Amino acid sequence: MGKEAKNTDIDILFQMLLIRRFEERASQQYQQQKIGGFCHLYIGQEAVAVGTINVLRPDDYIITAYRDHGHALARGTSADSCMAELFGKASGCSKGLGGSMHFFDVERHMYGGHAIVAGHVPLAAGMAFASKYRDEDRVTVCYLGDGAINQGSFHESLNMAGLFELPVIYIVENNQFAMGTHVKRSIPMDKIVDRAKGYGMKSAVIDGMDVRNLMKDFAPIVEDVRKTKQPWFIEAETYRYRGHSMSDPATYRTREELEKHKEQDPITKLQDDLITEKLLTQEKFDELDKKARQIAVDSVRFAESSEEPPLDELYNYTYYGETVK
Amino acid sequence: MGKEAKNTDIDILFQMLLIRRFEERASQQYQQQKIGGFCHLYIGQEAVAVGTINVLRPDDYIITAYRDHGHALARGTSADSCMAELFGKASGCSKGLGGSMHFFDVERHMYGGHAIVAGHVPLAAGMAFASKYRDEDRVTVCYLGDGAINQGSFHESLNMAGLFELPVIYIVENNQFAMGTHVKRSIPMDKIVDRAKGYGMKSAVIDGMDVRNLMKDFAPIVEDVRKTKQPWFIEAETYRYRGHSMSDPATYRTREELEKHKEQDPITKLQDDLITEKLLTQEKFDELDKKARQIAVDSVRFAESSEEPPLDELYNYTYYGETVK
Amino acid sequence: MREITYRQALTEALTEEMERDPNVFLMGEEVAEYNGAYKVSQGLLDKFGPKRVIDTPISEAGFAGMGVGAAMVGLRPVIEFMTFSFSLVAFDQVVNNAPNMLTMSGGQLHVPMTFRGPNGPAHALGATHSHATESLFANFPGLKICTPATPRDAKGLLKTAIRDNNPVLVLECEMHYNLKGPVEDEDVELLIPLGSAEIKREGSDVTIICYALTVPMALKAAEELSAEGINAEVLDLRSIRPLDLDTILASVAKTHRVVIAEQDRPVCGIGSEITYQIQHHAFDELDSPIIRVTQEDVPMPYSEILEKAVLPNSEKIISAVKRVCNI
Amino acid sequence: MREITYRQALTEALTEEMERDPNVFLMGEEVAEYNGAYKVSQGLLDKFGPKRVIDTPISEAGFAGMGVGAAMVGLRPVIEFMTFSFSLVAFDQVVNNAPNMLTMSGGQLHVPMTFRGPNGPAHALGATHSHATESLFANFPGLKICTPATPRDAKGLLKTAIRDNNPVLVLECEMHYNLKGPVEDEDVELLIPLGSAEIKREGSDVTIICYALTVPMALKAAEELSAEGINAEVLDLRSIRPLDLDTILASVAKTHRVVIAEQDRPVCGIGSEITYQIQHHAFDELDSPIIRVTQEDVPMPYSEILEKAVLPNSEKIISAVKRVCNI
Ligand SMILES: Cc1ncc(C[n+]2csc(CCOP(=O)(O)OP(=O)(O)O)c2C)c(N)n1
Ligand SMILES: Cc1ncc(C[n+]2csc(CCOP(=O)(O)OP(=O)(O)O)c2C)c(N)n1
Ligand SMILES: [Mg+2]
Ligand SMILES: [Mg+2]
Repeated sequence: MGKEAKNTDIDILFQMLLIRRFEERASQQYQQQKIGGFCHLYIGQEAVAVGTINVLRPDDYIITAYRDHGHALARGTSADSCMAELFGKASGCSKGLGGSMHFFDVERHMYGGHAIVAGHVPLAAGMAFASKYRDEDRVTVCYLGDGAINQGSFHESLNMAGLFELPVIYIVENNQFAMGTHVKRSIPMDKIVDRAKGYGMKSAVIDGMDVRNLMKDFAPIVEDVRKTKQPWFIEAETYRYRGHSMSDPATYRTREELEKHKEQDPITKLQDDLITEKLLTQEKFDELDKKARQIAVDSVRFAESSEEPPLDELYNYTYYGETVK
Repeated sequence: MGKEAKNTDIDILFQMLLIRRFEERASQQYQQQKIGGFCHLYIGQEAVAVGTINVLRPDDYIITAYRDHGHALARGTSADSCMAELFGKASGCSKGLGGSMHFFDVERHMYGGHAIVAGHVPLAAGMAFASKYRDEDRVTVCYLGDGAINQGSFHESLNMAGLFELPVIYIVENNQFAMGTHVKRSIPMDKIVDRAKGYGMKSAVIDGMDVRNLMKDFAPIVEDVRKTKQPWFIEAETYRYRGHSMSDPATYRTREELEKHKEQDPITKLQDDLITEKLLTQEKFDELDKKARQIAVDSVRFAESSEEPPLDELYNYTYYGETVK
Repeated sequence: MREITYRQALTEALTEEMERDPNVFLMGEEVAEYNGAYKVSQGLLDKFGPKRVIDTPISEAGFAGMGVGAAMVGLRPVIEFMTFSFSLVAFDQVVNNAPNMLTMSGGQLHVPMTFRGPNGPAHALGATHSHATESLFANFPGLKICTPATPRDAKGLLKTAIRDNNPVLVLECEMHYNLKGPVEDEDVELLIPLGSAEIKREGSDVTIICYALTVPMALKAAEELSAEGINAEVLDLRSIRPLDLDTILASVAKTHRVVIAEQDRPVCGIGSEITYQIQHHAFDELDSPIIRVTQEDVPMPYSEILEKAVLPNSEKIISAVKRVCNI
Repeated sequence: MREITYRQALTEALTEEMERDPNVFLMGEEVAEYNGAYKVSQGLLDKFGPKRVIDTPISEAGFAGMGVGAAMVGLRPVIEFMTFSFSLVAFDQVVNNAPNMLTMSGGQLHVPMTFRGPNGPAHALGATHSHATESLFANFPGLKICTPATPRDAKGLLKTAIRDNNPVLVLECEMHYNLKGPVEDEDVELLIPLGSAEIKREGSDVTIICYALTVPMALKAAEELSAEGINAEVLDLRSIRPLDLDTILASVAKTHRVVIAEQDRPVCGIGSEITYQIQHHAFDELDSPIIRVTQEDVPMPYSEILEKAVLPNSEKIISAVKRVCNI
């Protein structure tokens, strides 16, 4: 396992809690119209980002789609700069120019936050190509949704990742829905993971709700990629609790279905396991949760009190190092 | 088997001969600069178009890429109108507006002739969708090259063909090269046919050089599609004798490799088989060949003596039933 | 006249044309069971069933091309792009297959289909989701393009588009879906021809040429300008291709001054084309240079205040008008 | 000065920049073992090996996007489109990812890369293979675009493009690959800045603005016109984005008459943008309306005589010049 794996289970638990509480706040702020545009919450899927990222080395590249809050927070981007980004403030992780769908933290090797479905899948192949080109032993992890596997750019990228033997791991976060479309209505096969067969690519299905299982299964895959430089295709089985975006009432599923999945909540699961294993007490958990909630509350205050991006900077981001007009 | 299958083996042999002789003439005329643009010869692959099309019903839809001379001729488009199209004459099958890469004969349900690699693959799905929409028992056959399976539009189309259960057959004419790129350098798997696994699609590999075997294997597939309305993915193993296009010296392969494949020439194969089976004599063959050569020669004369498209018609093909400016 | 929303107008147009012609079907992402990401197809699945209202995977190039193929054999597909920003992944199918088939087949095939969906900048969607695509598509002969601004135009133009025998792009104004306006009763067959602009406000001092998002801005500007004694004519293009040059030139001949208010980016945008046409056909009619009010020439930022600075608005139109009127 | 072909000039530019900077690599279809469909990468595989000269499958969106990704982490990819007609299947990667990354990341990421390949109509390739894509890409802020017409400009602009820290499109002129012209010796570092036009012929009566395919046509027209006593200035844009407005306006201030000869389609094309800029900045300098000479506004037909009728040529330029000079 990479360095980060030194993180204790408590750290893992806390990271998931932080994402959960951060997004609950974000959703509240969105309803109060402090946040604009599209906002896609990760609640329910926390184990995937936290588990995989804690297996990776801090210098491994990660890139994801627009449902990106969890990935940034798991990589260590501060809740303040994340909330400020949602508020469109200059102190945001993308200076307020990216918004919810475009979180970037290059210092932490988090390369976005991309809003065109599967549009980032070739980028990941290119990033992996670059580390191989430079003889680095870096791994690139690309997160995408179950709906993204039906885009042409996904296909072209996986074929080339296999052909060029690129050190990239494609993780499909199968939360079972693309907006209102259940995965059963988007592909003719039973299992997403079978798509890998069309590229002769190594593949695996991993549990996206039990973070410790996930890390156990994911670690050897990362090492395989680091060693062999061959790509993997992974289906992480998970579920999103909220609507597709803040504007989606999610009437395409029943309360029962939702509740059924909530019973496997990744946070509660780890909490219960750790308590049974006497690695955690309820008091300690409440303390962690309190801390997470506090950080989320503070991030709102930080975002509110931050400056808007200066108007005259508008012309500084079209061409690198140049100001237009 | 569909109606056309009543065609005797002699008809099949003659159709292949006609394509061969037609293209030999075309190549000669191209060298004499009577033909412009890109010109891709089908020589060596005749059994695929002739075999499959003779299994189909005349009202089944076919559509192919830019290497389309053989498909049009096999569908019954006259050599005259094909050669005239190459010459860019008004008497051409596309009125001289399409050229070598855009042969159309809608009366015979031949829907082109398409020059953007895999750009026609979604069109085929749409045509199959339409016949299903109208409750017709028509089958759509889409021919594409081995290089085309790496385009995004191919992927999106096959996924939907499977999902919507469209009566379409995708035939990859695996002539082993995409321009100078051997199929081994374009995909990470050993066999093209394995790509079907990524869509859970029915698939088969068929012999593209022995036309009678091909027809035997293809017939039940067509009937399955007609009955079940489920798509098939087929790899036809074949080889192109000439360069990718008239301008390609094909230095990426050895003389030996080429000669090796010529030993399985689809015309000689059928000729020999029929002679051994006493269904054909050498005299009869020579007669057929003479006739084919004559039709090819006549088509050149026809093309030469045909009119150029009238200049004032230039503005009649931008909007249907309207003349611009 | 009754008042309905732009969204309802589109839904009515789809409903009426699907009732009229069994060859018309609607295909796209979330159009059926979800009733449309923007609810334009509300109720259509219930009314017409899954055979004619079809949900697709996220495969724009694939289903756009399927529409072209279905049209080649005689159906009349209506292909919805959830937004036209996503048409960019299907660009080749829309610009290379749809408009070229008639020529390449020597007239044997035509492509009677409609591509529709919201187009243009919305609110805080950022650089990839705010594209105004009209000028990109306008470059391609064989395509027709309309950009309705009002509920009435939305209904009348979409119905005409579906009946046209060529590929037509109906670029709907995302920001106007909830906008209400007068529309003829449902028993009236409302067909507005492609290629006909409309004077939305008569005026004599200056012509403000606009379409889609900029029409309300131009009307607002005109109102405020009239208070200052400037009588602006507001010309809504409604169609980009074909372009209604006669109406444009007649207005220019009357006002001799032109401001073009457009929702797209400036370079090679709609305003540039109209400027060429006006100076070419009415050079001596112009008393001052044409000024276009466009997006700022930068990728769209997320920040609301920066986005506001990038977009055209009535203040920017007013100051442009004053400049062309040398005030 | 020595004379080399446009093709050789491009090969030299690639060779020199790959020798200079190990982060530069070339990727595309048939660029390596086949030495390029148009032989621009002739010898590069032998010289730099398969690590830096990479053949791809037919997956334009995929390898264009790979280029963007590699550039995001510091490499300097040169992505070849076999022709820019095929960039249409990669359109979203080129226009949505490459130019927007700087803005979306709040300045954390930039995309130092080059997209290059033949662009514009060639000979009898038909409707899908003859696209002049410059006006489509010009609409996108964040992209830079150059369109060299001569071997010297081809070398100098491609070298500059590769060194630029932004996504640059080098739209090569397919019809000029075999054209020979003077180029500085190889030991001279030839860098031509983006955004600088060049007066290819001095004149006083009329300015013919051109680029790429239309430059030789404009020069030929100018020669023939001089015989009739019309002294035409030939202005080669060389870059489309940024546009060298200063050089354009200086020439207009001298000649007061403008013909724009462009290889692309008319609607929202390059000429429309330049017309807007000229009338906006030099309204009173113009003695007569600007006339653009473009492709006819139809999909490209295969027939050679029809194709010839569609394309611009020196005769069409000459008659346009006479019209702007009221002769
Ligand atoms: C090319 C493209 N088409 C459509 C959309 C609109 N859209 C945004 S998210 C989404 C659903 C994606 O679902 P999935 O890939 O499963 O990811 P999830 O939202 O479940 O995380 C769609 C259709 C888009 N952003 N890009
Ligand atoms: C999208 C696109 N990219 C590139 C090309 C250029 N091109 C034309 S044919 C060809 C090779 C195709 O090979 P294959 O699919 O195997 O068909 P074959 O020529 O062998 O019949 C290429 C790269 C094109 N026409 N379209
Ligand atoms: Mg999903
Ligand atoms: Mg091939």
